[in-house]
Amino acid sequence: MYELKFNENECLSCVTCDCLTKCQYMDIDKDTARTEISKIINGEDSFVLHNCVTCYACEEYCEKGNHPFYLIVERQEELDIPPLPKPLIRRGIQTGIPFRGEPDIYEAKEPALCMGVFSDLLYLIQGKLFDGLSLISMDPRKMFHYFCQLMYLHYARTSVIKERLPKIIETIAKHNATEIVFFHDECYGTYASYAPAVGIEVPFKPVHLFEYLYNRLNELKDEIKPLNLKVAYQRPCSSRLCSDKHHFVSDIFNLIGVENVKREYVDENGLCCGGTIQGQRREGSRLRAADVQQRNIDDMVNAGTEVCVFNCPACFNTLAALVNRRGIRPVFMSDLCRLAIGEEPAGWR
Amino acid sequence: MDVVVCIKRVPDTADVVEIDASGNDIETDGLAFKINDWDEYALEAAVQLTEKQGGSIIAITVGPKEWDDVLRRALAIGADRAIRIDQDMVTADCYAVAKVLEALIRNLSYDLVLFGAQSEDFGSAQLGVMVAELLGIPHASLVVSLQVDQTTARIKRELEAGTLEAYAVELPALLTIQTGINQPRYISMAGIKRAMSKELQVISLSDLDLTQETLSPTVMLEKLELPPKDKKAELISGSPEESAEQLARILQNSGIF
Amino acid sequence: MTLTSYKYADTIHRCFRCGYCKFPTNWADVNNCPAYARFRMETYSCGGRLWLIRAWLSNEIEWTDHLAKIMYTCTACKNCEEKCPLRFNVDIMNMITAVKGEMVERGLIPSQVKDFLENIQRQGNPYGKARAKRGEWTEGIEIPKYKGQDFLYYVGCVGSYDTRAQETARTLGKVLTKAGVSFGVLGGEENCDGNEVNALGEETLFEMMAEENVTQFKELGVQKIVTLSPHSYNTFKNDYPLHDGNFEVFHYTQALRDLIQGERLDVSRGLNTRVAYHDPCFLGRWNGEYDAPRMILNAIPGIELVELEKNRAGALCCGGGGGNFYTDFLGGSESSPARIRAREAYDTGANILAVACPNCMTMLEDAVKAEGLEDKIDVKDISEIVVEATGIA
Amino acid sequence: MDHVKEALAVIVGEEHVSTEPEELYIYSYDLGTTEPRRPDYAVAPRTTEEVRRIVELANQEKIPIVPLGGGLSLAGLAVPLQGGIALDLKRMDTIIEVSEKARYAVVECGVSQGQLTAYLEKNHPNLMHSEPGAPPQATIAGNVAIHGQGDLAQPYGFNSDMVNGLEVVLPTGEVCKFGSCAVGANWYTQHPLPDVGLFLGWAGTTGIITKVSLKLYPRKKIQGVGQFVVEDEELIPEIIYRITHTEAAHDVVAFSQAIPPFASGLHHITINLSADSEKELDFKMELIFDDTLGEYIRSGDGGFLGFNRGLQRPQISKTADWRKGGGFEYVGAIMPVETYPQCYRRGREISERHDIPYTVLGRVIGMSHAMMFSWTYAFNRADLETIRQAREALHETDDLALELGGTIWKPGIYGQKLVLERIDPNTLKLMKKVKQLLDPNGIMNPGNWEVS
Repeated sequence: MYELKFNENECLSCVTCDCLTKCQYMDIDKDTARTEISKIINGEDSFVLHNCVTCYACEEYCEKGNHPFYLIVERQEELDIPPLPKPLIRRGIQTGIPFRGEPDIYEAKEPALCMGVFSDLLYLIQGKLFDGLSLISMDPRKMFHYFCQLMYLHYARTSVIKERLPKIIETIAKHNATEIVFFHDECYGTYASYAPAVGIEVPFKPVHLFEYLYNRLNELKDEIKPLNLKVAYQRPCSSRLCSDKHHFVSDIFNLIGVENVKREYVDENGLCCGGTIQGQRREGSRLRAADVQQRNIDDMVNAGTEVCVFNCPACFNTLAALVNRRGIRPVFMSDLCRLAIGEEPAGWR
Repeated sequence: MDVVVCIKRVPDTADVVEIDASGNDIETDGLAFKINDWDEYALEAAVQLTEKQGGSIIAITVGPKEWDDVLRRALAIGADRAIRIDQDMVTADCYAVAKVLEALIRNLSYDLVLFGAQSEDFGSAQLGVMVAELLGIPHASLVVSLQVDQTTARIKRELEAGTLEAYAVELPALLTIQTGINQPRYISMAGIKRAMSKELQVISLSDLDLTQETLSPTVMLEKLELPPKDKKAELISGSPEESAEQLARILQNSGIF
Repeated sequence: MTLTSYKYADTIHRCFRCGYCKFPTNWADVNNCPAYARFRMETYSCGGRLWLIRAWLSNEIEWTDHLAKIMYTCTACKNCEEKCPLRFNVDIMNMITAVKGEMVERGLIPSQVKDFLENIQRQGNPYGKARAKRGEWTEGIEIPKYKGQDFLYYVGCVGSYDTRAQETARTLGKVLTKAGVSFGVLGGEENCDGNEVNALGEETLFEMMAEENVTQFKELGVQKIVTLSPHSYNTFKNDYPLHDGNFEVFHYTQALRDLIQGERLDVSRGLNTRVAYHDPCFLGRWNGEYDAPRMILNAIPGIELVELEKNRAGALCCGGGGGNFYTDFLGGSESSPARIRAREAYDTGANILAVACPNCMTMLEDAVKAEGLEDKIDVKDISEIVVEATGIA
Repeated sequence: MDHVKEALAVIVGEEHVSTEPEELYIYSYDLGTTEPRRPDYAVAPRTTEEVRRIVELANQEKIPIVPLGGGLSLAGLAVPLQGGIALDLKRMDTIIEVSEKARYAVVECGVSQGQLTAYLEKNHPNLMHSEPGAPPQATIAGNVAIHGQGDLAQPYGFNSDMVNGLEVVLPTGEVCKFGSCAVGANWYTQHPLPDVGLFLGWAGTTGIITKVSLKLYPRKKIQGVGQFVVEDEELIPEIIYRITHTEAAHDVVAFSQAIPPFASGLHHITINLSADSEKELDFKMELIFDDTLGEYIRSGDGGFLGFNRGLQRPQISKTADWRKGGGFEYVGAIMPVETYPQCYRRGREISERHDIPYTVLGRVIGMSHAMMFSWTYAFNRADLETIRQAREALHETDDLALELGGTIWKPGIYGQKLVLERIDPNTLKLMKKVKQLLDPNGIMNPGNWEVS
C-alpha cells in the first residue's frame, strides 16, 4: 500500500506553523497550532480535523514542502471524521466509476493535452494556442477513465485515490506521450505533487496548462493586442498543490496586457469558491459558503474588476453566475488568452 | 422472352432550336443529346417483361460513334447487350434505315421487337412499322398496355380521345410503344457507370452485306423552317370572368369549338 | 440494401419519436419541421421518417410512391438535428440521405426527383433549361469573366436561370464591382454545384460533378470563391475538400460584411425601413453563420432590424431545400412552410423580408403573393438592400 | 376509394385523411412496449365541428375512434386495439384565450405543453401552468384526459384538478360544455354546477375533449432547483412531510437510479423554489435547507447538493437510450408517500430480476397527499427479447403497485384489468351504465376500460 511521505520531526520542530496559523477559515494562534499539529501527527482527534474546509491552502503555507493537508485528510479518514455527510461521500465516490465502456487508446503525438473529466469543455480547446496539440480524453462517456481522483481529498478518502490512481495513470500512459499538458491543474497537482508524496510512480511529465499557455503566447507575441481589462483571478484549491506555477498567472496577465486588480483575497489569501464548503456536514455550512462567496465577490467589485478569470471548471460552476449578477464577466484563462490574440473565445458570452 | 429494342439519339433542344447553315438540319453546337423519349418507354417495357419472365434484351441503333452514349444508357436501363451499326443516317429516309435494321434483326433471335412510337426530332412514326413489314411479322403501333405469355402478346392501342383497342398479337411481333405505358425508372449515375462493362458491339454495313446503295433515299429532306414569328400573341386582361368570356369568343371564332 | 447493410442499422432504432424534432427553439409550436408543418401527419415528422426507414429496410412495409414522397419532402433544413436531445442526432441527415440514395439506386424515386436529376445530367441544371443559356443572366451588365481575379463569383443554378434570382445575381455583381473587388464569373462555363444532388441521394452523380468543378476551378487557378447561394457555399466548404478541392469559400454576406467593416463599401446613404431577416438553413443551421447578414443590416443607417419569432437555429425553413424548390412537394397549401413564413414575416410589421439565398427568394416571394401580401411586404435579397443603401443606380 | 375514406375526406379534406400503409404503420405504434395494431384510417381534423361529424360517421359505420394527442402516454392508450380511426388532434392547436387576472387559459385539444409554456413566457410572464415531465409535444387535453400531473403538482395537485371547463364531443356526436362556460359565462370555473365529470381520467372512452380551460398560477421572477441527497430510503417520507410543511416549495421529486453510477443506491430530492426577490429566495432557502433539513446534514444522513437558478425544461428521459435501445416504458402509480421505501426496494428487485438498470422516481402530489411513483424500464427497440422483458417487468410492477396499497395511473390494458378486478362492484356497475349511456355503439377507444 502507498504511504504518505510526511516528515514528522521537521513538522514538530517547525517554528512558524504557517499551515494552521495562516488558515483563513480557522483562527489559530501559534501555540494552539503546535498542540493541534502534534495531535494530528499522533493520530488523535483535533478540532482542526472537524473544522477544516478542505481548501488545500496549508499545502502551500507549509514552507518545508511537507504535506500538512494530505496528513489532515488521512487522519480524517482514519478517525472517521468525514467533512461531508455520508450520502455526499458515497455519491462522490460513485461519480468516479466509469460506466460507458472502455476508452479508445491511441498514440498521442507530442505535445499532448489531457482533458481529464472535462471532455465536455473540449470547445475551449480551439484556435492558434492549441494548434497541433494531440488530445486525450475527448469523449465525455469515457472521461472517468482519465479522472485524477484527487477530488476525494475533500471527502476524506485518500484510500480511494490510492486505490484508483495507478489504473488511471496506466490508461493515460498507454497513449505514449512523455509530456502531457493537463487541462485541469488538479490533475497537474495529482501527478506533480500527490502521486510523488504517496510514492505512486508517474511515467510521464505533467505540464501545467498556464505554463503551456504562457509559452505559446510568447511564440505568438506579435499577434497579442493588449486587452486593457481589469481582471481578478479566482484561485482554485488545487493550485495550492503547485504554487511554484502560480506565478504564470501574473506572467500571462502581463503578457496580454490586463491589470490584475489590487484586492485582499488574492494569491496566498485567495478564497475558496465555496463549492465544497456549502455541502459540508458542520453546522451552518451553506451560510458559511454564502458568506465566503459574498466576501470574495464584494472584494472583486470593490477593486473595480471587469473580468473574473477562472482556472477550475468547478469554481466556474459555483461562481460564474454569481459574479455575473454583480456585473463581472466570468471567463476561463485560455479564453482570455484567445481574446488577446484576436480570436473569438468559445466561452466568451 | 428475348426482346430487341431499337433506339435513337435525339437532341435535347430544351428551349433553343436554330436552323444551321445547310438549311436542312438544326444547329447542334452546344446542344445536349439524349435517348429518344419514346424509346425509354420501350426499354422500360422490355425490362419489366424480362424482369417478370426472364430472357434477354438487345438494344440496337444506327449511327456514328457519339451514339454509343444512348446505347450505354440502354444497357444501364437493363439491356444485356447493345449493337451499333456504324453509319450516320440522320439525313437518310426511314425506308433506308428500316432496311438496315431489318438486315440486323433478321439474324437475331427474338420474340418481340420494340420501337418507340415515334422520334422526338422528325416524328415520322414510320420506322417500326416498316421494319415489321420487312421482317414479315405482325405489328401494332401506339401500344399503351402490354402483357405477354409464351405465344401471344395481349396489347392495348391508343385511339382518338383516349379510347383503347385491345388485340392479341402472335409472337414474334413488333410493337411501337406509346408514352404512358409505364413510368421509366431513374437510372443512377452509378448504374450508368456499372453498365460500362456490358458488351457494346459495333458493326458496319458490310458486316450486314449491305452497300451504300441500300441507303440511297427515296424521300429527300429539302428544307427546315422555324414556325413563322409574325403571329402576335394577344394578352387577355380583365377579371377572370371577363377574360374567360373573351377567350371563349376567340376560340369559337377561330372554329376550334 | 437491407437493415443489416444500412450504415445506421445500430442507431436508427434509437429514435424515441419524442417529437423534439418538430419544435423551434422556443417550442412555440410543433411546426418547425417543414414537411410536418405542411401535412401534420406523424409520418412526415423526422421521427416518423426514421421509423419508416427502419420499417422499410426490415421489410415491415413495402416501398410505395408515398413512402418515397415522405422521404423527399424532407428539405434537409437540419431543424431535427438541432433539436434532437439524443447523441445520435448528428447522423439524422445522413440517415435520411442514405435512404434517398438507396431509392435512387433502385430507381424508386418520385418522378419530380427523377426529372430534377435527369435535367442535371443532361443540361447541368434542375430546370432542364439549355446549358448554353446559363450565362444569359449577365446580359445587359458589365460583369467580368473569371480569369485569375482574386475571387470567383459562383452564381449557381437558381441565380443563373430563375428570372427573379437573376436580378439578385446581377445586383450582387454590381455591389462587388462598386466595392472594387477583383472578381469574375464563369457564365456559360459554370456548372451546377451539386449540393441538392447530394441531398437527393445521387451520390455518384454528385461526386462526378464535384470532381469536374474542382478540376475546372484548379485549371482556372481559383483560390477564393464567393457564392450567391448558401447551398453552393455549403457544398464547396464542406464536401469539396473530400474531393481534393480546398478553396477559401465565402458566402456573399460574409464578403459584404467585411467590405462594409473595411469601409470599402459605403452604405451611409442608408434606408429608412423595417426589415425582418430570414435565416437560410444552409447558411445558419448547416454552417453556423447567423451574424454576418445581421451585421450588414445593422450597419445600414435607418434600417430597423426586427427578428422573426423563429430565428437563427430555430428558424423555419422556406421549404425549398433538398430540391423542394423544384419538386415542390410542400407547395399548394396555406400550410406550405413558405406561406407560414410569409405570414410570420408580415406579423413582425416589417416592410421588407430580407433573404440571403436565391432559393428562399423564389420560395418566399411566391408565398408572399399567394398570401396576397405583395403590397404589404417586399421580399428582397440583402445584396439588393445594400445596393439601395449605397446609392448605386 | 372506400366510402368511409371518401366521407372522411369530405369532412377534413383529402390531405388530412390517409389509408396509406405508411400512416397506418406509424399510427399503429405506441412508443412503449404495447403490441402495434393497425388503424384503418388516420385522420387529422382541424375543428370541433369536423370532430363532431367524424364521430357521427363512426356511429353510422360502427367504426372505433381512438383520439391521439402527443401520443406519449407510453401505456398504449392510443393504440387502435380494434382498428378504426386514429384521430390525430394536433392540428387543433389554437390558444383561444388567456385571462391574466383570473389566471386561466382556454386551449384547443391539440395545444402542446411546450406551446402553452412558450406562449405564456412571451405574453404573460407572470403566469405559468403545471407542465408535466413529458416531452413538450404532450398535449394539455391529453394530459388531463389521463389525470396527468406537472411541476406544480406539489402545491396544487393533479392537472385534472386544474380544469375550469371543458368542451367535449360525446360519442354520439353532441357537443357539450361543462363548467361556467356551459351557462355562457367565461371559462373561469368548473364549479358550482352539478358535477358531470365523466371525461377526466377516462382516456378518451367517453368522449373527445376538444377544448380545455386550465388554471394558471403565479410565475415568480427567480426559479431554481435545490438538491438534497440521502442514502437511507426510509428517511424520504419524513423529509417530504417536512418540506411540504414549509409550503415554500414548488415541485418536490425524489429519485434513484442505477445509471449514472453516482445516483445508484442514493435518493436525490429535487426541490423547485421560486421567488420574486433575493430576499424571498434567501428566506425560502434558509427555511428549507437549514431550518428544516439542517438536522439531517449535521447527523451526516443528508447532504445539500446546491441550488441552481433556472429550470431545466422537461427532457426525454435519457433512460430511453441506455443500452442504446431508444425505448422505455414506466408504470406510474399514485401511491401514499409513506410507501416510498418499499416502492424503491421492490421496484429495484424487479428491475434487477429482469436485468434492466433500475430507475424509480416519486413526485409529490399535494401537501404529501400522495405521490406519483414511477418505475421505468428501458428496452432496446431493435431487440424483441428486451421488449418482452420490459413488458413482464411492467406487469409485475402493476401488481406491486396495487399490493402496496396504491392505484395505477393511466394503466395499460393489463393494469386496467387489475383495477377493474378490485374495484367496488357498485362503482363498476355505475361505470358500465355511464359507458353504455354515453357510448351505446362502443366506438370510443374500445378495448380500454372495458367493463364486461
